[in-house]
Amino acid sequence: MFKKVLIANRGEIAVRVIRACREVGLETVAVFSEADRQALHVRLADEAYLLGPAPSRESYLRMDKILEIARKSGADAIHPGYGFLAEREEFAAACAEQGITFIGPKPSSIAAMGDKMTARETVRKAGVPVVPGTEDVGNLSDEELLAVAPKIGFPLLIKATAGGGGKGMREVRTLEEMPGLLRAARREAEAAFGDGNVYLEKLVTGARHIEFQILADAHGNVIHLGERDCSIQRRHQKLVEEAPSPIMDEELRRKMGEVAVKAAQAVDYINAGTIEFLVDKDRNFYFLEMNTRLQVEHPVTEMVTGIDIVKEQIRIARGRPLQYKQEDIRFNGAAIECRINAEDPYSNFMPSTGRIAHSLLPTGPGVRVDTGVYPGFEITPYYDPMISKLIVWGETRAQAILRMRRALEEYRIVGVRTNIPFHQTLMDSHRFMGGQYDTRFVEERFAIQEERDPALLEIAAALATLAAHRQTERAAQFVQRNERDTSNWKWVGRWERMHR
Amino acid sequence: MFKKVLIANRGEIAVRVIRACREVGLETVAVFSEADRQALHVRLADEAYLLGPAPSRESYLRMDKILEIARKSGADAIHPGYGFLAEREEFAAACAEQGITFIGPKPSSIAAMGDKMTARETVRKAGVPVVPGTEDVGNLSDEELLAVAPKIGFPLLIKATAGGGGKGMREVRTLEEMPGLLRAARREAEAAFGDGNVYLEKLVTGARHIEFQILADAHGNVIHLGERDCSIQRRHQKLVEEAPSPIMDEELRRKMGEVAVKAAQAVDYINAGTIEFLVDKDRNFYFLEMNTRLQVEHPVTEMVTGIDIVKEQIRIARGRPLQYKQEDIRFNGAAIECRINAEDPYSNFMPSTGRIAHSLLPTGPGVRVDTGVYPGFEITPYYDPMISKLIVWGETRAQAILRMRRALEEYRIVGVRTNIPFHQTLMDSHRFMGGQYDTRFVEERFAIQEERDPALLEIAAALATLAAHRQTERAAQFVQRNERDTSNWKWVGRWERMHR
Amino acid sequence: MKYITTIEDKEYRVEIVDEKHIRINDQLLEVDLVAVGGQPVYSLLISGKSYEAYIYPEEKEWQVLLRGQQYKAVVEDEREKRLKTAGGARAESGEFHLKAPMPGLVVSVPVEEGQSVKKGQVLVILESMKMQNELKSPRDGTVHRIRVRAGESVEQRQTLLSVT
Amino acid sequence: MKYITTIEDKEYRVEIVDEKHIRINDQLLEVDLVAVGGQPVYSLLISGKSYEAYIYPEEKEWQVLLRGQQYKAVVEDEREKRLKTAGGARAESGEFHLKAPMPGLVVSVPVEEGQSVKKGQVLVILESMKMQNELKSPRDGTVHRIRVRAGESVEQRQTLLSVT
Repeated sequence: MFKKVLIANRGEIAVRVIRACREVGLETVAVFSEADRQALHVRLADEAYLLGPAPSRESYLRMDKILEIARKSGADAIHPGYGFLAEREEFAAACAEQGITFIGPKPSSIAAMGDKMTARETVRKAGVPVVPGTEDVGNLSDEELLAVAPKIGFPLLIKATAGGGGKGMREVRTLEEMPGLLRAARREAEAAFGDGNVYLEKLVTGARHIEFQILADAHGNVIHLGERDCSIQRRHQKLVEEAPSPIMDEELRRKMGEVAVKAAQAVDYINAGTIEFLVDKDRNFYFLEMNTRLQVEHPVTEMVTGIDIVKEQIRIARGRPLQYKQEDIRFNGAAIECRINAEDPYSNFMPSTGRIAHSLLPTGPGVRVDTGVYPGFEITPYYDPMISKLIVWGETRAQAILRMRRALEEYRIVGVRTNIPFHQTLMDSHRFMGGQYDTRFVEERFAIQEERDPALLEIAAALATLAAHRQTERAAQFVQRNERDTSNWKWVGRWERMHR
Repeated sequence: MFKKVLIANRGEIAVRVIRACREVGLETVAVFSEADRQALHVRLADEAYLLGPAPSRESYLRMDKILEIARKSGADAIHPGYGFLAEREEFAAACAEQGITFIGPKPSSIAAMGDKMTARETVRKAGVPVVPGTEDVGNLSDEELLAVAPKIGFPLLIKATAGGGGKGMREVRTLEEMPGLLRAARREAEAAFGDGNVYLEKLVTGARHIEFQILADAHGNVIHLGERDCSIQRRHQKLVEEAPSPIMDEELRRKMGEVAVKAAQAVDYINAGTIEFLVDKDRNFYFLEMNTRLQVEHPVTEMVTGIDIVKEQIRIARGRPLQYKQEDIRFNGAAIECRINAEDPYSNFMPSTGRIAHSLLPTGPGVRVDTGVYPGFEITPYYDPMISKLIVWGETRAQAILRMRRALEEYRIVGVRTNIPFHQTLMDSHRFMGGQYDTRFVEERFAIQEERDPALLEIAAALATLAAHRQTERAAQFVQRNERDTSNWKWVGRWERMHR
Repeated sequence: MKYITTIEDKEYRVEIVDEKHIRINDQLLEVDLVAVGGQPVYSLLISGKSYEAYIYPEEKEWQVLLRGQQYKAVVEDEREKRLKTAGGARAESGEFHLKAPMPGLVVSVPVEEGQSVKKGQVLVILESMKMQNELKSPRDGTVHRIRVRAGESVEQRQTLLSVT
Repeated sequence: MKYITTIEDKEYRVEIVDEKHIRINDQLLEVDLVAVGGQPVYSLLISGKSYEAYIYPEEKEWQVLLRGQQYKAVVEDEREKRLKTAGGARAESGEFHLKAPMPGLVVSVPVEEGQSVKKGQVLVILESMKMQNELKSPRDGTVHRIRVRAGESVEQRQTLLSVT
């Protein structure tokens, strides 16, 4: 039974895992890149070791170094978080070889679900509906794909076999444009994954992205914790997730839940995982893929079920049987998560870097913030732009939306631009309030509030003028007053700022 | 139906009420003293008006000014929070006279429960058990009290009729010491409340302080939201509260809940209120008093019931019927609240003032922080030392305690001393873990961890030495480098610091 | 002191009357501005209403982040402004330098020197934070002096190319 | 650089070897100390273990707030310390000035000038934050020069009385 966990990740998820470990009495080991010496996960862990330079492939993707640090520090388990090494079969295998518990599924399950074509075939054989598309295992040539395309029907999607994050993905409307799009998709997939293989899927229009959270132990017990609706996306990146889905009813949840459990069983799954589905307008659902790891949006499920998913991952990795049966799982109220990204919603969501000068977290009833940053911390360009997750719970979906609005209004982050205004506009939109959205909603039918409230424009003018006036007045007075501000800590603080 | 609420309070509770108002779409008006211009409730409210100088009686206790601001700003309701004017019958009456909704009970209910002797008699007649003591309404002379004391039996308590906060309270062990203690109690009560009247109560030893949360609407519906155990006290000040109480079972909860509802009905109560009981070792319970307002510790009840008590207060004040029946109330898991006070647990809990230089709030699953302070805010000596409430929820009481430990460890507040080490020691104590404590536990059987871990002593030595060494090294370099730090905002920030 | 403050092509006449009063477009308002906790975050009470904003100067403008929205304001002394206007309108043209808004890797430069570009046309694709970001031309013009190539790492604020 | 650091009567010999190493009581340790976000809050990695502390000088001591506990350290240059010790032990006596730890109202002064007091005896009761706080004598001695009376308001750090 392991006692010390190395968290092979950074940011909010590393902090999240440290919290769970601490609550179950496990020691924690953080790893960090040179850009992350002051990161929150380093501050909060019991131990912390440098991995290497800022770029991921020289730090958070270095399996060898991470395993070396595990050995050196005596860590007997590794939690991979999400991203980085979380879905690398060879990393899970290397942990096992060294006698370190990998808090996640078996390497074979990761492999089976990692290749999207194999995954499709495996679950299809287990009776799980998949989106109609190229049905056979094996990589097809362009001619073969062009031949099969009319049978699937247009519009369709070209997807990368090694896929993920929308890379190597192309929409095809006609057979004529298909050869060019195939070339582009293969090129992009090759660049992103070192694997140019692609397959075809029917494009399901007006669909929702709904996923089921799975828990599976080493004793053959598999349950689901209900669904999350993740249809609010931009460029195939999820922005908002909620549980329950506004379109769900008991009957559909039961059916999809059973299928999700079946899909997990098809790859002999152990630990927490997520089965992603598309649900079309007629409430037909299709398996999309399985994420063989903890999901960014796991907190919304935690809020409605009361179950701490990371603690359950640890229990499962320790070989304990699940402490819940399917019939124990109850859903209470509604939860919504907004991903707060350091990006400018007014400039085409351009990432924003810089030092967080000031911040104020929304708190109070029903509000949870999972973050890895704090005032004074520098947002660097090396990693994902997500700086926090704002999660709220309400007795009803309407109450959750109202609470999210309140929390977004309270949230202050100064020093980098964030997508908070995007979320504010979304929470005010009638379609979101009505639960009427699909995966294309943000890109096709949503515009961020650009119009200015004239009253606020006048306030902004007053503020800028007052600030400018103060600066003018003070410029003259500044030099001789400089000496006063020399109480010791301010002085040390200032020195630090100068020498960073 | 009111649209704009003035919050006649400060600190965390003003922020809490602003949040609830915002979530139900009400505008908010803050009031503040000169010491609170930068307070969080001023930052978060829609409007804010100055009341007067820092001392409470020149600001937060000025009914006239508060009503004038309500008129001026068009606020048509007032939420009093707790403390200050929350239990002043004349304030509730003055609001009514001006056509402003007082979000709380009727003036007559406040009056009936405000005089502790009257309250005892009123509920006793309604069939609520009270602690044996002086049974008649009317103020007794010293001779009368000395005559009745042996009938009640020793040890007993002298309590102030106008009572609250342990003032004018004395324990009496023998008849001989009673005259002197009577004089002292009357003197203290006179000083604190302008009323030297006292009464006697049997001292219940080994008792727990357990209170029931009540909700009552204007249509005659009264329900309870279960109990809170508030036995962890020091100098009659609550420090930790939890729900459910470790000693509670369904049967006792049902009985006490019914009695609590009866007590509220006895004074024709409307809005949220709390019935406090003492429960002795044999599980006999006695009415202690009723708090006719929102309670500091209301969040623990919110965490286990999922009900937002402040939103319910607003609904009730709007004349709506309760949306829950008693049988709808379900209790889920366990919640604990630690009151974080600016006081030094190593120096006899001496209050601590100063600027908060840095802080980091614990967040993550199951953690809620209600606070009115933030980094840069100055804690002044004028008000209550409570700077935040840390509340956690867990599936079980054990999980809640483990989570509280984790949250206390994460919580950083720098610049003032806090009682966090007290809470840490408490969460580690076997008696607390076992749920075996009474109202005397902290004072009689608990000592804060004073012993130093030698490993930490060595770390502290290393830290002090490294800091001292840096200071020495830098002192010489400082002058010529001073010029560098002149990017504009730092400069403005510094100017602000200089001129505050 | 009288100022002309311009936000999004709207001009406001703002007079600082005294410590606690300003006049905007002839309306007298009571104001109370304090920096919160010594930060560049300001709490403003203006005729009772409470606002909070992050305000900082950037080049010739003041940036105001208010209720989640970013405003750019040009604050000019009324007298100076009058003199300047008398001296002739400011030139709208001149060279525009495209700077990297963040450190990153240049993925591609889909334009060539001497090429005419339209406002909004993509000049450079920059990868940062695992995202590809399109840097666009703020106006019509001609590409001039391309200083970076695909595959090159650039620092924040580094000039990538110019448009004349 | 060699120091003698004293915490709670325990002496530590601490040598700053270089930027990344110190020696405590002859044990060589790898250290990495950074100020977090420019605050006086320091993150220390010491042989892999992660600690966080608030460190600030106060009069002749360094205050260290570490894992919720407050430590007071006296850091002395080894050479200086040796010279001082050679010159004779520091006087343990001398006048002690009781200062108000916070602003407040003097409720009572339960001692008189010339009165002998024991360590821990209450000298002044001060009301602040709605609480009555007992200020105690840090050692045995004689009360000297009482400068405040019951009912008087005092500022933070104002001297209330002395004990010799």
